[in-house]
Amino acid sequence: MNFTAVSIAMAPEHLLLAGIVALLVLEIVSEKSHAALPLAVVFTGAAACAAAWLGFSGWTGAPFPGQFVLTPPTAFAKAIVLAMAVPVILFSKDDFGEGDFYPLVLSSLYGVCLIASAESFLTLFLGIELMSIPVYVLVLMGFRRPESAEAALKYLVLSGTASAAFLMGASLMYGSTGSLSLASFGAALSSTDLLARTAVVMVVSAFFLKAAIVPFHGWAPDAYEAASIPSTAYMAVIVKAGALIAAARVFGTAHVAEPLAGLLALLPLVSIVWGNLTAMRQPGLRRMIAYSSIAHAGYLFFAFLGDGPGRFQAVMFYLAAYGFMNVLAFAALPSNPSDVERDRLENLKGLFHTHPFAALLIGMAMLSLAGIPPLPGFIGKFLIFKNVMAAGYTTWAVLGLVGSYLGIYFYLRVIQYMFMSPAAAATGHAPSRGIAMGASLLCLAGSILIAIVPAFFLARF
Amino acid sequence: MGLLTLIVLLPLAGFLLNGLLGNRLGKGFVTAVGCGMPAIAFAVTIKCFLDLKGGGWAPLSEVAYVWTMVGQDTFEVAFWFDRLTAVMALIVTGVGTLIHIYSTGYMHEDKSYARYFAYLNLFLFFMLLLVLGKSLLVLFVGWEGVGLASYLLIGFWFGDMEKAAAGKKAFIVNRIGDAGFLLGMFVLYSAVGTLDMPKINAAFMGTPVPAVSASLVGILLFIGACGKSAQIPLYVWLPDAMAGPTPVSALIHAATMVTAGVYLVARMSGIYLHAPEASSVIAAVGALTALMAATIALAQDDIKKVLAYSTVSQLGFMFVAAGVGAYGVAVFHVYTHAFFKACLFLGAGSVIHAMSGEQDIKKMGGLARKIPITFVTFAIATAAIAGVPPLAGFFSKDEILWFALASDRGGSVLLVLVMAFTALLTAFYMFRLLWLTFFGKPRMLKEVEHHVHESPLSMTGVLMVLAVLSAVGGFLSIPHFLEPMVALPGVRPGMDAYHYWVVGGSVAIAAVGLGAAAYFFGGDASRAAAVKAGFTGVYRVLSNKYYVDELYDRVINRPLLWISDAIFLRVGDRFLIDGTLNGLASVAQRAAGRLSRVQTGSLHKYAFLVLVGMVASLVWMWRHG
Amino acid sequence: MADATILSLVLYLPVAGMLAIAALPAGRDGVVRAFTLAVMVLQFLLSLILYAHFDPAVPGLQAATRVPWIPDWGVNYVIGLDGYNVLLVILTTFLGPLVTAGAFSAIAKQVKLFYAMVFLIQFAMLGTFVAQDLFLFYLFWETMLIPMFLIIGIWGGERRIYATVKFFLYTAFGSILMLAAVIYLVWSLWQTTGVASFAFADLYKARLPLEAQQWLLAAFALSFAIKVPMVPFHTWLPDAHVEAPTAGSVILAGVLLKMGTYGFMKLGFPLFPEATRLATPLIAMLSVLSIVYGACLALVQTDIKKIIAYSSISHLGYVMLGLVSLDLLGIQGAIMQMVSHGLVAGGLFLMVGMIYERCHTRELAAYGGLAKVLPVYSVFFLILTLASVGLPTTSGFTGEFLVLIGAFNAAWKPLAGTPGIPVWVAAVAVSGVVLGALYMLWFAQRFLFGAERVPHGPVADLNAREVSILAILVAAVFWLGLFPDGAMKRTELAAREYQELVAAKRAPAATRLTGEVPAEAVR
Amino acid sequence: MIREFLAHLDTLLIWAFAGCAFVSASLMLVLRRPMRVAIALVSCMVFLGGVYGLLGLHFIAAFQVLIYVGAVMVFMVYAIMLLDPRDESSGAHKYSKLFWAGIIGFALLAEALAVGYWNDLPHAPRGAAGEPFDILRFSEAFLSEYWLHFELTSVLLVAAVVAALAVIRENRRHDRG
Amino acid sequence: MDKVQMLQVLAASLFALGLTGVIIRRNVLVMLMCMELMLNGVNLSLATFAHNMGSAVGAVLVFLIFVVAAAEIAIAIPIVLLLVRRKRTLDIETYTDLKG
Repeated sequence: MNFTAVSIAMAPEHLLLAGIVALLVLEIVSEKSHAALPLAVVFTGAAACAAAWLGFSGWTGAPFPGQFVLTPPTAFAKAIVLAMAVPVILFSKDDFGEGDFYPLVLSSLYGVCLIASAESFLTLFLGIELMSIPVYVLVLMGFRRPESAEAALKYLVLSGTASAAFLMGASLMYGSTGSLSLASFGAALSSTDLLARTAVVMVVSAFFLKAAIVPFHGWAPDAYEAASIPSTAYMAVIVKAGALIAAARVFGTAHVAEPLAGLLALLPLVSIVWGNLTAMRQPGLRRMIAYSSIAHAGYLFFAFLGDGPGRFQAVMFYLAAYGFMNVLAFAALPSNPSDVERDRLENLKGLFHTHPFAALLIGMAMLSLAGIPPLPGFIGKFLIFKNVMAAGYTTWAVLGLVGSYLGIYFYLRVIQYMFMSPAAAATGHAPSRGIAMGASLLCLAGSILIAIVPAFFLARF
Repeated sequence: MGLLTLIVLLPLAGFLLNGLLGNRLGKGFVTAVGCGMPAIAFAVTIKCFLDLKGGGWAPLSEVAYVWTMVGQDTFEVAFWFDRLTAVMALIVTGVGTLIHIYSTGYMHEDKSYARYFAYLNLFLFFMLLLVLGKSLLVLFVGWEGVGLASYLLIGFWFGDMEKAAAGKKAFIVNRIGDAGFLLGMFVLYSAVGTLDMPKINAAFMGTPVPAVSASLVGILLFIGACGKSAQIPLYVWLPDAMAGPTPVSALIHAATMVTAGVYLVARMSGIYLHAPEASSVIAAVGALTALMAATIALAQDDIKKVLAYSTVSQLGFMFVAAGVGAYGVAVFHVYTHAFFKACLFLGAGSVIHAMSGEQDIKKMGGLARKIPITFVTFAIATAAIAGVPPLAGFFSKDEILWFALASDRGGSVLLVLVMAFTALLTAFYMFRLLWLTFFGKPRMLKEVEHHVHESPLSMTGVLMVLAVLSAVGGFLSIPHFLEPMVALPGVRPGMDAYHYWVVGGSVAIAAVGLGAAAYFFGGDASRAAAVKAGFTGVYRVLSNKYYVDELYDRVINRPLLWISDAIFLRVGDRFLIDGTLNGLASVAQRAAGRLSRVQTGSLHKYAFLVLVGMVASLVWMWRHG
Repeated sequence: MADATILSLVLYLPVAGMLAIAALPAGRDGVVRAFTLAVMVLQFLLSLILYAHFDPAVPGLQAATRVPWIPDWGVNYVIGLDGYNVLLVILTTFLGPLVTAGAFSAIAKQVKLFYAMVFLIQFAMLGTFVAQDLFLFYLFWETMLIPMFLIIGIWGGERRIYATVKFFLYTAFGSILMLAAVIYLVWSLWQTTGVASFAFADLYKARLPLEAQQWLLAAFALSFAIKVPMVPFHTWLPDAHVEAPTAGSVILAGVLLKMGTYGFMKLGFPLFPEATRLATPLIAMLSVLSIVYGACLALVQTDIKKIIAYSSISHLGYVMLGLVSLDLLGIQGAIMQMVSHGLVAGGLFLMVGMIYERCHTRELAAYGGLAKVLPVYSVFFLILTLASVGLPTTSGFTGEFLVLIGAFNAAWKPLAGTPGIPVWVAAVAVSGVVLGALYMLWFAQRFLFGAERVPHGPVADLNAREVSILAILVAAVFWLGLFPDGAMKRTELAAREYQELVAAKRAPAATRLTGEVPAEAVR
Repeated sequence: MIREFLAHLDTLLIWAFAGCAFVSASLMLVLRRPMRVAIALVSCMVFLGGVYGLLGLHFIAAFQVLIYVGAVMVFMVYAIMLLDPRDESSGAHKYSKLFWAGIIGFALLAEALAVGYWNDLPHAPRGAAGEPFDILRFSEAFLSEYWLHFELTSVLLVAAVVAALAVIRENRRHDRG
Repeated sequence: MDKVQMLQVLAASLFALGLTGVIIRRNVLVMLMCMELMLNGVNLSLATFAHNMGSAVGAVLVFLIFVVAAAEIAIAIPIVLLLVRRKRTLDIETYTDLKG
């Protein structure tokens, strides 16, 4: 196994690792330094660029055969995720000026990258854990509100359960196929013996748990709400992306047959309806987004009904569209001394009068999440349901679309509050920092690109 | 641009000029334009008539422009000038001009003088369009247009809700007729494939006859005619239309517009000749209308109302003629009626003018000496309508009675008896009117009496002209003039003998009517009062016009409103549709509440949900094995 | 300059305008207004060039632009003019300046955002009309919702939130099902012919089993019927109209509703001919129901705007009737009726707005005898009223008359292979003529005539700006009433093509598809 | 006879250890005080270690005892000693409301998982068993094929340390304010 | 039943026991230990399979699981510490401030 191959193929990971080390060193040498943020941004950005470059150069290789593989699509997947992480890091300045936020985020990103190019369950497992473990802490970091510790614990316990289930599934699959490579999971999918099926179910339910699909969703609303805004954004976008990429890696291009197809259609459908309905009643933006993200997880898993290579494409494209807009919504949210007050929908009333630009951006994000054309969210949804129909699951597709209809209302409600209500008295919103604006503009640019030249992105996966 | 087009456009120009500039350029201008345009139009019409004559009565025709062309279907705005058109056009422009002149005097004080003349010219424009139109489409445009003009003119003094309402009523009742007209037109079009009236007539004359029931078309078109010409059941608007200025009543609601229905039937004779059922319907409706209106007229005290009902009644006469196939005769009566009824209305106008606005004949009397010219002309016209020979009315009415009896297209004894009786009533109530207005002692208030004065020359002159016309008009026999175009019906075998009976009869009728009126109203009103006392019930019914308006209100108006409000709005929109939707919305809201209550915050519960999820999935997996 | 360029210019001017407005400093409302008006006028003039250059003798697309967009889905960016949309494009650009000018005094708050939204909706509507690719069409179709949602919701009346949310959800529901149908349609096209394409030209050639057609037609029809709106999918309209600001109502009535009928004409019916032929009588009945129902409801309204709103429902019933008559006259009439209703209803809403600015109430009962106080206003109002009644020489007549003739042709001698329209349906449709007169005149009478009642009076008559707006409108109304031929020539070929597509039996096997607009169609 | 007994001794022991493991595992659900639970868990782990040993996976057994019992559980016991006194509820109610639901769930899940084993458990040749697993072979494979994961675990541990530190820091901030 | 089957069943039941413990026990620390129990179940299953088919991968995964388990506990305990400082109790049912 030659060394250059490793160093090239794992360039993004290496850069992230370097970033982590650098940040730790910085931490040691100086207690309070403002270099942390730029450092993190630089290394993440560099990693993203490296990934993108690998993708464009069409670099393909498996430095660790059967463990770690790099193909252009995976490279681009990494690039997208890292790119989405950059604005998150940027606008986290208000909440986590200094401290351990950045090394944690970077190591979590490292996990996502690992997932993207995992080839065996061992790598995948490490990736998932590496992604999740820092997030438990991100949830309570800043400790803006006493509940966040509780949320962290809930998340930790359930996510630990998820890992256990995942491993159980892996083990059973190992038992039935004799190997722990992802390819053998495809074999397990097609096999009809009960051991394999049990294995598949355990793995799938682990993914459901990580991606918050009803009824495995219990942790999500609490964790999202208790975490401070940047952490929420990170969870809603990147952790979800990680889970979905993992699922996509595991399923590969294998055909999903009944009865698993039924399972993969039913539970997501339930969570689409459930999430969209429950979100109507939520008083806070974060909790609302949590439920909406449950619904979005539903759409994303619909993509697995579709066949073959289209699957990964659909998942990644949707994640990109959904992710950028989600981050945008959070980045544009004006900062506020009180973490609880900051995202109370009541306080968003009349936001357009006080912070027109922020209101416009959030509004755009909401509409995109609702899947209203011409915003990117729509194209992603279109792609997914197109695949589902092409796979012949017409009824499921129609049901899913109708379910997505239920979601429109609560997004509209946010817009209604921001634009059509008189300004709420003394929300204490401070004008957003320039850096946060920069972050949101970054997301905006990404979204616009996706909307205008979707073909470009589609061709990458 | 051809002459025919010019005829049409002249009044339009008048309308535009007066409408846009009238208020700025002052009365003189308005008068000049308002009267000048119709006058010129009249002149041009005469020119056309001469051309027609010079051309050996070959119809003149010209295309103004192509309205639209869809595939092979062409709709063009074309004009057509034949004998029938000539008669109508001459009446319209001639009488029209006269009435314009009369109006200059009558409306002199009115502050919206310009608007008045603008409307009047607009009316002429549409009327000419109606008369000159070659295709049903153009005719219909005029048809609707005159409706609009009458709507505007009836509601001319819109400050008063009554008058505005009358205008609306006229328009809507007309619209009902027009709906029938449209239906007829569409049926015709999809059967014959053209709206060109000469072509349609030809199609029905020729063989094979178009594959559509001529009676259906005929009746549908006649519904339109009913609306325009105030026949049962659509006559109700005409009496109310008297709310407009009197010259308007004279022009629109007596001389020209209301006869459009008759014109339509005459014009479409090609169809009706093949539609015996439709024809008999027309005759029946005509007779009924004539009788009913005449009876109502007996009991009216408003001078204009009396004339209005007599108009309705006379229109009935015309339709009887048309119904029995004597289209020429119908047009003949249109022609004579135009003169004497215009004269009557204008005379009434002059009376009202003299009485400073009073219209109730109960409050008049003894005006003969005070306004002699008005009296004389009015008397002549009355005699004419009563059918006193040798005045115009005598000839036309006599012809109608004759054909009602003798026509081989549905003439019958019953019909002639009804018409004769109606004629008698006509003579009676007209003379009653004459007497109550001009003879006896004055019954008006003193100060009114002082102001009584003869109208200016602009009005009296017109009256005299019309009086002369209604006196001698009858000697020009329209039916024979139209013979080459619309042949008169044959005479039923063995009827010729009775012609003189009919003539004598009609003379007698006039005389009896005159006598009766003189007997009842000549001296003091006691005799009339006695009769009235005898028949109070009948009198109330008559004076209330058989309660038809009330009936319509109850049978049509209110149910429609009720359905719209109670059924469509409350049940349909609010309950069924919006109710369902709001119901769904609230269901969603409640579901949202339920679901978010699942999120109790207890980790145990979440973990349990996970367990349930796993077990369920596993079971699902090997159940569907 | 090539027509294609002009078309793109016309389409994208609003976007440019929107961005420019956003760039303008806040508080310079006067500048914003003037600028918007200028852009709108420019756009209209450009579109006039297009109208003039439009060649009635050429079938298919003109001034077309085609750019591949998402190749592997077969999505292309194709815009162009054809007989279907040319009049509607003109109508849109024509109403643009009038709306803008009409809102000068009405809109006081958040002027920038307002005109930005007007631009956006202008863009979306134009896009919907000129798009020749189903995906693109759907994008524009949905985009339109956003600005309308804001326009009603921000500048609307008291119950504006309810109204605007109702509007959005109502419409979105239709669109969702339509989306499903679109995907299914394209997918099955791909299955049958191996070509993935969203181009209308290709989709017309898709051969679907009847059952599938019926489902898809149902989905499309629902979406379009809601937009039209046809009874019983109409209840969003009165609320939206009543609560919307004047400009909103004008756009709504003027153009937006036409998107529904246009959708039926361009997509709904031609895409699924067999199903359409089966459904013709049903749709005809619904149309007539709309005519009568709308008229009756207009009769019992007490709110001025609601009267006009319901009259819109009634008038668009005629359009639908004309479309399903599948008779050339009927189709042409339907198109004319679309345009005419755009002008007339738009004008009426403008006038209501004008009076509302002065008297601050929409209660009909509060008014009376305006003819004495506001003579000029009353003249215009009366003209528009009569046009709405369909009086000859006004555009209203042209549409109604042709539609009804078409309906009767379809009833007596329907096109070969089409069920035609039941005679009684056609006959009932005529009753709309009477009902129309009934409610409009009743309205005009209570409004203009009788004793003077002017809330918050005395008020001034129309000013020069308003007079010129209305004069232009009325001129257009009469123009289309007296000389419709020029306009109808341009739509005739499209009408024929529509007739062909719906009525004619399809060529047995779909010919080899190109996945793009046929070359001969692009010019 | 003795020989046969010795021949089957390992099997018997495995059964015995497994049984004890199961018993102590179930005790974890029953015992009230956390400390006892911890001890039950420890014993369960030890028994499992025994099982591994008997299966010939000596190094796993070793790690089981070293890492789990040695590190994790000791840490846990410290935590218990630190926190249990502060627990004012002091386990007033041992079980949650979902007790019966949980029990039934347990039965179902265990059954559902076990179903697979009855039907389709592959019976690999016994001969191979235990053979590749002397510590030397394993560590060789580990360092040649799986050193990537070795590295990755170190990254993970770093992350974990940082995370833990972060939490501690939050604790400290909590003390301050 | 043979040895492997028995051990697998044991593994499964350990897993299930662990999950059940998480569901029914109220003491946070006990819940954490139950999580460990689940992982032990997994380990047993993996080890048995590894032994059964004589491939090293399973064993490696077991090794990784040890490490991860340690890491998770290392983070969990401080979090619990935070919780207890606030509410002075280990009863998870009292930590239900987030709901809805």
